[in-house]
Amino acid sequence: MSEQAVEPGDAAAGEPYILNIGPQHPSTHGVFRLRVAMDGERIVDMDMIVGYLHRSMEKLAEERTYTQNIPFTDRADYLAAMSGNLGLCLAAERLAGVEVPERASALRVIFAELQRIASHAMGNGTLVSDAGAWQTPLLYMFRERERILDLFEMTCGARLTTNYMRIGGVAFDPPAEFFPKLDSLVDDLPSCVDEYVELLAENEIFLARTRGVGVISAGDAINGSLTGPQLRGSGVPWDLRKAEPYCGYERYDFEIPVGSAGDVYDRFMVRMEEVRQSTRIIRQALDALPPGPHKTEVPLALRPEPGEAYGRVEGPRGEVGFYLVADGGPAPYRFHLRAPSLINLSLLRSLAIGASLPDAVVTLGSLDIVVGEIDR
Amino acid sequence: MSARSALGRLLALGPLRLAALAAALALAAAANAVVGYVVIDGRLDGEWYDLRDLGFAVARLRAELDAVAPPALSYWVTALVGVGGILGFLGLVLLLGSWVERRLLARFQIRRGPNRVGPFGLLQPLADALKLMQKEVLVPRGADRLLYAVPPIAVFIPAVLAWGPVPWAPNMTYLDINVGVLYVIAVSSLAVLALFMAGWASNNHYALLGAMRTVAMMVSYEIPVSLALLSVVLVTGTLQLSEIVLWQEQHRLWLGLLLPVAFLTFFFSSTAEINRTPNDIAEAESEIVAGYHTEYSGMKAGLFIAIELGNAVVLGALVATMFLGGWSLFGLETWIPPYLVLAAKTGAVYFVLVWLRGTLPRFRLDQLMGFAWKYLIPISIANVGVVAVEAAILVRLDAPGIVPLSAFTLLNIALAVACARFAMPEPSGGPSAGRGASHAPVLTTVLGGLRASERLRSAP
Amino acid sequence: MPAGPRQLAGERVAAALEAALPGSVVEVHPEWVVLAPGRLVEALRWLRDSEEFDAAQLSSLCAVDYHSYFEVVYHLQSLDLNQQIVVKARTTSREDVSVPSACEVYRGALLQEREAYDLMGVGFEGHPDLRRLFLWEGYPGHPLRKDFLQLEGHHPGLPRFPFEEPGVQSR
Amino acid sequence: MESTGVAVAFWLLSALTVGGALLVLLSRNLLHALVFLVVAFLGTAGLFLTLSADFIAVAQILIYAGAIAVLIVFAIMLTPLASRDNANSLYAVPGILLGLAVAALVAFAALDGGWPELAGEALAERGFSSTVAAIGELLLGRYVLAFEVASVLLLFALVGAIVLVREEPPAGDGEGREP
Repeated sequence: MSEQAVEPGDAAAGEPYILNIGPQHPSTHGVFRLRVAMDGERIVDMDMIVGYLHRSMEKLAEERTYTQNIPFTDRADYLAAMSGNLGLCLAAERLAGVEVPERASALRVIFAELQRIASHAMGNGTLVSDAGAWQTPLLYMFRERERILDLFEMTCGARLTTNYMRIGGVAFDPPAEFFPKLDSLVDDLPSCVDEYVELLAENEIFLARTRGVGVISAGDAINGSLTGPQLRGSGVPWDLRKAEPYCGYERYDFEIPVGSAGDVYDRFMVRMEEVRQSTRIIRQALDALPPGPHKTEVPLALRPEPGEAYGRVEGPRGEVGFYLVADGGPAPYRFHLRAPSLINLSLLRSLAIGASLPDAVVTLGSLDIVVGEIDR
Repeated sequence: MSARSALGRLLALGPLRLAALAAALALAAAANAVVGYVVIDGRLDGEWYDLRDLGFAVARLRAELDAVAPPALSYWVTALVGVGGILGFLGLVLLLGSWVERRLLARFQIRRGPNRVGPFGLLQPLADALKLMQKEVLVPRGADRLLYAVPPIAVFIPAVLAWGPVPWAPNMTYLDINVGVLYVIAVSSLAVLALFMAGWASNNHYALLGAMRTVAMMVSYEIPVSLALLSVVLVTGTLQLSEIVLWQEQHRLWLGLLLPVAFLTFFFSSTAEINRTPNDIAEAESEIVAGYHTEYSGMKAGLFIAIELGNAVVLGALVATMFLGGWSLFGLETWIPPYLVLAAKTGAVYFVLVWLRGTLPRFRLDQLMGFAWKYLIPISIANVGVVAVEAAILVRLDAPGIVPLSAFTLLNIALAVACARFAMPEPSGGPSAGRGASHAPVLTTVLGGLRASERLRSAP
Repeated sequence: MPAGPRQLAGERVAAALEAALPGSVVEVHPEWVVLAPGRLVEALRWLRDSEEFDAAQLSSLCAVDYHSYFEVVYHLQSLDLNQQIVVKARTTSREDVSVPSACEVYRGALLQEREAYDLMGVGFEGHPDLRRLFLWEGYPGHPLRKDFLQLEGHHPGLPRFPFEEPGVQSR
Repeated sequence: MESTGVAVAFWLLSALTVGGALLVLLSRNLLHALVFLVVAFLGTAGLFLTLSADFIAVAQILIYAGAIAVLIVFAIMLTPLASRDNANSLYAVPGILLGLAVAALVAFAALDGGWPELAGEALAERGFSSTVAAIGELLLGRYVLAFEVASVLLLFALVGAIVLVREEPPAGDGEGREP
């Protein structure tokens, strides 16, 4: 895939015209704008315009302590707040050398995986909506997401912006009624996934709309810095939970789902399968949940030694990385969030050029962006 | 789950209301039985108070008027009665239909649907209409004002006119013209222009894309629609809708069974003609926002939304009339008023449309056009040939009995199954898109990059 | 301790790079290697293509303001060998902010370099489409720089946590 | 004229048809002209209806208002470089002459032909209740050769159109272009 220049439309079909998709559009999933030059239904060039939601999080973070920065990570990828929390905590712990109790690690795994399921439900649901199914799959997937958000609310009082992880552990131990509910959810989830796969994976129209659409080859996906299901959909078996196990992921038995063609359908199916694998992980973590404290005490104003650390977790959208530079003060000298939503869009232009408008919409949906994270 | 509670959940009603509903249904059935007894007795047949066929009352009215007034008056009065009946029914359908559709969709989507305004939320459509009427109607800068103003009204004309030749009962057809089938096709072809004008006049790229899609789609799908209706005409030997229903009633056979290819072609193509899922490409909200009516606001947008519903119900009535026996119900129509039979069949088709909307994703335009030109039209032409032969045989038999009819029915169903199973084209999705070949992701514990991916790919 | 668990030692990377491309390494640290801007693209391409390092993916690209110069940090990832390499490039001063673009080696740098250009004002030479990403063209300044809109007497960062009692543990 | 109703309908429809046709000529916007053309077509169809020629009326709507108008839409949309106004052209004078010639022809036919007025029982005796059946019998009976020639002509036109617009698919582009 090379850089393609704008090809002027051939004379018979007329000149390209400009279509503004967004910032308010049903399929941009937030205030995200695509400026598309089109020739009939075919896209000849595309420009991505972001920044409508830019809050300069990285600048703000330089004047707040490490702990005070955790709420910002909620608001970056607001569909996967737990993963953002965890990434920052890991980076800060690596920087300051904080040990995390066993129970906290297991709880982190449970919540991160629940968050992954909730996020994949949203991502796949909106993808099917983009393909034209009038919200029905989305609402079915919301059913499970609601139960997960209820569990979050029960534990930390918030459903979306959880602010749950702390440097050195997690904020609260889940209440007693949490565990039976989680138990029944984990029991139900595999059959729910089966239901969706049955409903969609062999639906002729869905296949026609997603197979062979938005194909990313394995080499392009790696070179384009894609991570997460977007990379695995292209057939690259890469998962940070296996590659660089954190929070004791090496103890859990799970597999990496990998697509074959690298099209929209594979990315969809990889997410579906990841929900199954996450359920497995949660079940194992729940069964072997160690007793003990849920966090280690760290000073309120953590002052790590000068140095730098790059902490990363496998979020639902890929590698959520935090690059922290410490100068000995209580606030990070530099705080950089490697936002998978933004970086997964590196290939969007080359994918869109030559595609038709419906295909581009579905491709964008399969890249599963969260605009809060793109803009930060 | 017991059947009763399942029904209750389906209707989203409490047990008390469910009981009330059941009681009302039972009462209606009892009243019907009494009427049926009188009918058997024969004292009701053809009298003006025979409520099974409102045509008798109108005929009596005409006769009375003719006795006292010039003939033109009775003509005008009956015309107005018919128009009033159709418009009243359409208005009721538009108000109730949007409630039904939203409520049904909500059930498909494990939600409750509108339930706040009025009993069961029944007044929600009224509230929506009032809200829309109060909204400001914006005309975009650069819009073609004349062409922008006409379409919301113009799209209604075909949907109202198409009701004309639909027979509600043996004597209850408003416009019983002998070119009914052609009339329906002609009238439905008028909507294209209105929708195109809406998209063109809005001066908006989304609207223009929607308009282009509409024109391409509707023009393409008129051909299979016409070919499907041609086979109906061949078998029944008439273009008159009331005669088509009579044919089905006399032979005790629904044309949908005798002509399954035509039936399915007509149904699928009509969803493209009226922009319903899975062919709602012209107003695909995830791609082009609302297609040709993106720029319309207020009640003008409301009219576009309402007409989608009106079209769906007209389609239901036409499918019921042409393929599902119309007002006839295997003799039961002497017991149940025929117009209720037709309404029930219309509702059933409408239900299927809502069901599809709640279930299916959307085709892409090029896939849909390819499907029409490369599959539906050849199949339809072949089907017309087969049906022509069958019709010729049927005509030569004086009274086609159960044997030839059932033989043809079975043959045609077998052909339809063969068409659907073996002749269906591969969906055009690119090199790897194959039908039914859903590839579950490979599960692996091996970690790696490009090399690992190549190893995985080369493994079986 | 701060180094990632699978991060390669800077010395090893530097030695291999010096052997292959003499003069490409400016500074060696146990965790990272600072590359000469003039040979950055070459070095990145060599790291990407070499059997030993196989840095196939640019994980993250980020610019840091060190008052007297800017530093661009590249986190490179080998997926097949599961190892991480951190390399850096520095601008010569605050005024001369140009660093070669990594886009021709890593397409994943396209948006990340635009982001660094927008917020930190690092000019990536050779980027095919270097425009602001989040802010609009004509926005004054680059917000992530330490001297961006600083008030008189205020220093960037948080030197002291407002309610901090030295030596007292919280809670 | 049978009744005042038919007379009123005739004059209204005539006004609609002639008015629509005049507006086609006078409106400066090509798409407005198209709309008025459709109005004129519908008026003509109405006139056919008042003559009890229901088949012709429906065919008029189907072919002219439905198909021909859409064809014109396509023609307008697919010529993006043409200006979309209904401008004066060099063809105005020949057009007027041609129009006058056609008008003269129609007028001659209308005045020259004997128009038997049949009503009531006389009509019923002719057994002319359904124009469809009569037209069908004529088409497949007396005029079958003309009918078949017309269909062959249309087939040639169809194939010719496809051949004319056919473009070689670019290599590797499996999806083809939008129609």
